[in-house]
Amino acid sequence: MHDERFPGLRRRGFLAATTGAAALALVGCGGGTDDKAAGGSGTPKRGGRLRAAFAGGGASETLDPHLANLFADVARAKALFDKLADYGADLSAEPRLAEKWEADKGLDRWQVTLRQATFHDGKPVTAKDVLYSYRRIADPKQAFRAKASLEPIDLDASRATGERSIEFVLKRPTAEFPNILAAFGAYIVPENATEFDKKPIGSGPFRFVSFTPGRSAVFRRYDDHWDGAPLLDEIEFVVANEESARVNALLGGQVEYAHELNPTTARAHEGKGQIEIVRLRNSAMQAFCMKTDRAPFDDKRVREAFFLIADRQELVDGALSGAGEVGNDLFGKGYEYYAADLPQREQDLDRARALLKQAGAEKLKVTLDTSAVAAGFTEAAGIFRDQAAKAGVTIDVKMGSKDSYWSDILDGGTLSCYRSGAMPIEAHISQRLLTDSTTNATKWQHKDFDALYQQAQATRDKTERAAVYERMQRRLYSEGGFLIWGFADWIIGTAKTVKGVETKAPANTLDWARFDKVWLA
Amino acid sequence: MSDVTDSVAEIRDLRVEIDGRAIVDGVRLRVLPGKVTALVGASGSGKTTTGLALLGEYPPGARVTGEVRRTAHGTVGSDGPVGYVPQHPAAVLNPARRVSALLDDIARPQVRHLPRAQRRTTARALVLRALSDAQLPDAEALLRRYPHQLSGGQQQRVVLAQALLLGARVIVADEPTTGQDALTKSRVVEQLKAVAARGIAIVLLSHDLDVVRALADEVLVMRAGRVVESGPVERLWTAPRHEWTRRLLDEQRAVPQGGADVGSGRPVLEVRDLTAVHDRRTAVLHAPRLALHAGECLAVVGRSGSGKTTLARCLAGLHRDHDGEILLDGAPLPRSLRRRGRAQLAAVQYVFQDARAAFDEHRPVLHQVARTAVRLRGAEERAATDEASATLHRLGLPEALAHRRPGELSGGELQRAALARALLAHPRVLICDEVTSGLDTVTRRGILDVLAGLVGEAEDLSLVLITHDLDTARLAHRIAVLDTGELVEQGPAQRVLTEPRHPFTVSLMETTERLEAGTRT
Amino acid sequence: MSGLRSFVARRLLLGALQTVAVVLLVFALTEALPGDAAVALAGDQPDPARIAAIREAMDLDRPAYERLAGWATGLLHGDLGTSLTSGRPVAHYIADGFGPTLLLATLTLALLVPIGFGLGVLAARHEGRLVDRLVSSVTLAVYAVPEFALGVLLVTVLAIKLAWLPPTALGYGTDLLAHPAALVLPVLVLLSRPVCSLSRLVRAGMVDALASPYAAHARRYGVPGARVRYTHALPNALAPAVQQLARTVDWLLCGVIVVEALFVIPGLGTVLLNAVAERDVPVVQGLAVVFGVLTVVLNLGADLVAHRLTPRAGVAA
Amino acid sequence: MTTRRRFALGLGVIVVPLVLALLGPLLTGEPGPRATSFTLGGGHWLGTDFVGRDVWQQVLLGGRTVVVTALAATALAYLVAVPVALMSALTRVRWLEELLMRPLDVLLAVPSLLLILLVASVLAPGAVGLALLVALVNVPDAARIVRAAAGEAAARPAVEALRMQGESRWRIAVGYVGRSALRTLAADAGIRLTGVLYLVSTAAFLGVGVAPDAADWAVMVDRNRTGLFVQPWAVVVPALLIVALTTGTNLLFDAALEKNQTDKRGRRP
Repeated sequence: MHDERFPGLRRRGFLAATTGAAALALVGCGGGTDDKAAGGSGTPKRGGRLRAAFAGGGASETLDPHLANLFADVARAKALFDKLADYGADLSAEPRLAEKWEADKGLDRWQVTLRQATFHDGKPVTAKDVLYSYRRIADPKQAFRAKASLEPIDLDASRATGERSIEFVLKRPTAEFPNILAAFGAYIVPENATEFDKKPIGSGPFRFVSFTPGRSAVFRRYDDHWDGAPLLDEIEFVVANEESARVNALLGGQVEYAHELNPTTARAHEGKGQIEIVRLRNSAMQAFCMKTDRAPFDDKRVREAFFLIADRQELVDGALSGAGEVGNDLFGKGYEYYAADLPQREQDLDRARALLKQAGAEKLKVTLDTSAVAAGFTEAAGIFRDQAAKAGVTIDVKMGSKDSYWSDILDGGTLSCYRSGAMPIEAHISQRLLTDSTTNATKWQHKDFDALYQQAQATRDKTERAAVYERMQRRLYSEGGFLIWGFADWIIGTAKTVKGVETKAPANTLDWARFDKVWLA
Repeated sequence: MSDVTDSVAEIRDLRVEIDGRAIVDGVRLRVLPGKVTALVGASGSGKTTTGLALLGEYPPGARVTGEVRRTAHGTVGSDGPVGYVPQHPAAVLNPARRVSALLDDIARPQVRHLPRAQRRTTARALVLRALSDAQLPDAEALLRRYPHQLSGGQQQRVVLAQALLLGARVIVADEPTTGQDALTKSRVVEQLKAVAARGIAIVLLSHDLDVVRALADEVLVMRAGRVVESGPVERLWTAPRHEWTRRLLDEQRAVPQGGADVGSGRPVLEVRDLTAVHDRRTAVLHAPRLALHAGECLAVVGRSGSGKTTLARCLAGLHRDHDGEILLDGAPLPRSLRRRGRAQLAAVQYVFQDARAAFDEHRPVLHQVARTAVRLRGAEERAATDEASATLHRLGLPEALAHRRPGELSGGELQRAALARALLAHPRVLICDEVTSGLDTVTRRGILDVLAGLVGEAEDLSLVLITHDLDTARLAHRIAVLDTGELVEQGPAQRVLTEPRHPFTVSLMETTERLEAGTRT
Repeated sequence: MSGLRSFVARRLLLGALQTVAVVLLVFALTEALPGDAAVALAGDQPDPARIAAIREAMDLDRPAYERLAGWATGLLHGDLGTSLTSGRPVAHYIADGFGPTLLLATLTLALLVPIGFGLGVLAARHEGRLVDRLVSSVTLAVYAVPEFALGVLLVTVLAIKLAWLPPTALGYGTDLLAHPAALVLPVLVLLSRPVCSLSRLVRAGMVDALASPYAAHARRYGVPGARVRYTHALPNALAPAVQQLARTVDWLLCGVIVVEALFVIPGLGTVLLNAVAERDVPVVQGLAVVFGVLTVVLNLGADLVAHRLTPRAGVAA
Repeated sequence: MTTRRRFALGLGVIVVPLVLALLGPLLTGEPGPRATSFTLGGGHWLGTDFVGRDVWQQVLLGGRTVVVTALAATALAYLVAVPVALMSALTRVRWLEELLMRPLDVLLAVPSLLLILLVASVLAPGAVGLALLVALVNVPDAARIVRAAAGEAAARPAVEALRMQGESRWRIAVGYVGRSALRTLAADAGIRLTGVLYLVSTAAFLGVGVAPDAADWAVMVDRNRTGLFVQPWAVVVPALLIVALTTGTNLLFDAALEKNQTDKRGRRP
């Protein structure tokens, strides 16, 4: 019998981030090893064609930037289109097509001025294009990913106040409004554009040449880009879902850039001189998600016991193959507003046992949902099972379907593996930790916590706002539902000739998968 | 002409040993052009080994001493081709190739000297001539057929044509008439005679003494690998010197005659308006009325394909597709074996032509024979085994052999066991389908004796003998003659044998007599 | 011949029924899968409102039988439907994936037949001797090696270490023929197991055929050895090999996903894999139809060839 | 002589994986602390695997599931295929035969890729699910082969003779036809077991099968292959064991069949 098997389906890189998607690599964090891949050596040179391999979405792929769902989609969208803002190196929103923004007193009306930029067909980018793009995303009949992010904007009330100026009217005060402009998928397309696969027109650094879904996309330098023309003549995105295929293609000189490599691959080739390995630190938060609204995790002593069961270093070494840092049960290590002075939590099995005893949950049995949906999930589940056994907790690891995993664990189960890409801490809270959050996987629903969030959004002063965020994080640290045990590196491989690859930008930020500043030596 | 140049092949002091046991020992043989040399003997007497030695072929692992010389067209030294017509011509015809395939290959070397353009047509002409020499009409169409589309006679003639095409000066014919009816036999005899008339030497290996008498010039009688007597056929027949030769000839001549006509009273088995079909369409047999009385022996005679086996299988319940009625003691028998009760099964028993195929090769014969008593008469395992043992002994099968598996018994021994198996049912009617065809004279004699004994000793046992062989039919009280599915004649054996009425019976009788008389034209 | 024709007609009818059964089975199974296209598309952002909106946009809120009926009606008009995820016609998906698949299958087959038969005949000819033992052991060992392991090994040695061949076909997606070097490794991996099973089958058949009376008869009458082997014995060893070959072709056309993934060849297997992951039911269904028809046709072809080779065996539907 | 040597060779090849598989779990103690994944040394003489466990210990633990699952799947496939094949070979009722064999034809026409993909997603992963799935894929083919062998035996006069003797269908089917098909079955079983082992060992790709971090040779090969360049032993050792197991099985079956055949040939006069 002939056999037809396939390499697991762990091939598609869903953007691990939910909406927002960019994260700031903490400046100064991360070892010096990163620097050598950076654009330091030599003077930038123009010309050449760079081939970049990504995991992709097969024949269903599209160039519609608002439908961007996978890393490959975003990388392509980023080359063809621009957003008003994007996440910079410090994870605050950085102006892109927007030249500046300014809020009124109440933080619910924002004036945005566009810079002078043109689409690939030579037409200028105008306020009308921006409003068209946002309205398209928010279309109630459609289900674009960025719709939820744009929810605070009252698009009917917002209007163009000039050729290049817009007034956004918000439904409530939003101090972090620029984050919305940088939202994942909030790309600006020309007014009335609906068809993107034939000959898409954007304002990005590259212009369209050809596109075969699931295979390749070729773009050429756009000389009139507002941020300066790219150094490369051409960029080709090719799709290879198997990690080994991307590595092999890179080693064999068939591509110059391979996105999303395994830690072991990185270890095998780091410093061997054949290829360069770029580690983007703090790119993916790794966690176990406890449902705080049901037994046994409705008892905060049980949650704390679980915090204490985890040997985080063992999880990082085992599940991430050492490519990452330990977490402290808080999202966004190194990002703006991160509560860095809370003490690092260590494994304490005695205390964990005592807490469980107090809670009357001594011979506790829990089912841990996992799936091959993301790298390290099944490994982490196995390791945590063994760790919990030492504290007298029996964990039954249950493998779920990877295609429906996220939907399955949103409301079902009690304990599950979880991960998230980089996004501002504010976005993490608003999407996952408020009573009306759409993806509240820990079922963290507390009116007082919601109120703190509203307070932060209404606080104009940054320091004061930071203090509110810290209060919220302290609460989560002591009794939250996310057991955040680590932050994984995002690993990219490049040929030795590739220069100018940013090494400090976590996945999903502006400088990640950005090719207009890259050049070939 | 001296003797030496005259012979086309010669064997001197041939000894063939396998595992130290001589299967042919000290055989001398001279084959003269245009003459028929017959090797006669029971199975295992070494005829075939000797015959194949002329072809230069020996059984695997054999040690051969002595000399085999073949002469090509009178020149001493170089080996001339020898043709071979095996007992089952179908076995040497390639089932996956058309008839023409091997013939063309044989002709090819003979046209090699010709210019390329002429080769094909010349070769084809040679092939056609060989076929017509072998008395095969419509050769062109025949060449396009597959072996299984030919009749047995055609297959034999095709094999003969191959030998003729080869230019064989000697043809070894191995049991060419075994299992054939009288008409076919006489045709084969004519054919071989015609071949001999062309100056080709024929080595006939046969246990059919009628055919030997009709064909042979010289006869060698073999027993246990040695030639016990040889000489011209007439001398051998009239004045056999060796005791074994006499015994062979006696077995042939002495035909036990059935008892007086017992057919009276109510028939045991009665057939009314029987029409049997094959494949639900083709009618192959029509028997308006046929009756079998208690203690009577009925022979059903016909050529192969006349429908006699179908008749027997209808009676036994092995051929379901028929109309009309079969009555046992006036009560209709179900058509299918499955529907017949134990008593009905036991009442009508059937003995197969191919005894080897009718036994389970994995279990000892005794055990299989005993099962009949266990299943059909509810006998105890123990008693059944004893009875089986006794019956086998009575039929001439020693105890020691009975404990062996079928693979270790000879065809004749197995046929005795098959009879015993059927008899253990204590049947009212025993149907014997060609039970002696394919057996050598001595063995056949033994089986016929057993049958004759059965008719005599058991009052209520009726016998149906299906046969193409009038010799066997002589055992019977009554004879029914079948031709192409029609019951053409039936009556007391004496009357049918002496004054046949139907023309077909007449011709059948005549050929048989002609063969027996050994008339030579 | 009319018997043969009615046999073919019956088999085709049966094949149509088989295909229908396959499609129904596949539909039932896809319905039984956890999650649907909407959930799959939502990915790690399973906002219930968004899933509901996607579901409505994809018409997934209609009952299953209505969707099946709609799709089947389209099929009767030769329309395989449109993809849920991209809205592009399913026929395009299949046409795009079929090219590389067909190319790989053709190349593999073109090499498989001579190598498989050659090795089989060679081993049979030297039955029991060193050559036979060597061929048999090597084919046995290779047969036991999983494809991905072999693929990884070949890539590591031939492409990465020795740099003789390109490690993948990445970026050649649309035009594989222009880069023949990229096809060497995939074809090698595809060949490995079929060659083993085929040559073992051929060997077994040839051993029997060479020992048969008709082969002896041909030799007896002076037909040269090679001719006996190839024109007289081989046709008899062919029937089981042809059946095996049909199954191999079926496999080559319907799912060589390991090789496709390993070497980045965007064939039908990849299309299927993605469609199942995305719960893109029309695409899965369309592929099921194509695969079902291919299987039926190939089996029918194999049976006809086998019938031609073993004319004794009656035609059995 | 050569047959005996081949037998010995097969035995020699198979004995290492078999002993490891069956006795391995008894030879190993409690799992030690985890180290960093894919490292060599530090008391791990075959290094560590993808989650930092000792590879040697995993090898000792990991054979049983592979062997048991493969054997169970093969047995299960025949458990379904043989009765169906025997019934359809012996029945004279045309529609019953069709009823028995046609559904298998349908199964045969479902591309196994599709079947595995879908069933793998529907079934809860686990050793039982894997055995079931692998058995399901194997049933139609096994049934066809057994059917062909049994059909040949069922057409022999011996079956009619047994019927004439009033033997029960059961005894005819099992005692004779089944017995006659045994040789074909044995030959097929050798090949099928290789195929099943191969399937089981590659099913790890699908995420069917045993838990993704289970101690299981097959899973080890797949999951550790990312570390092939860093720590090859975690892949090479279990892979070699699997190859040895399948090759050994086949050598044994080949030798056994050959012996059987020569026995038979020798016995015939």
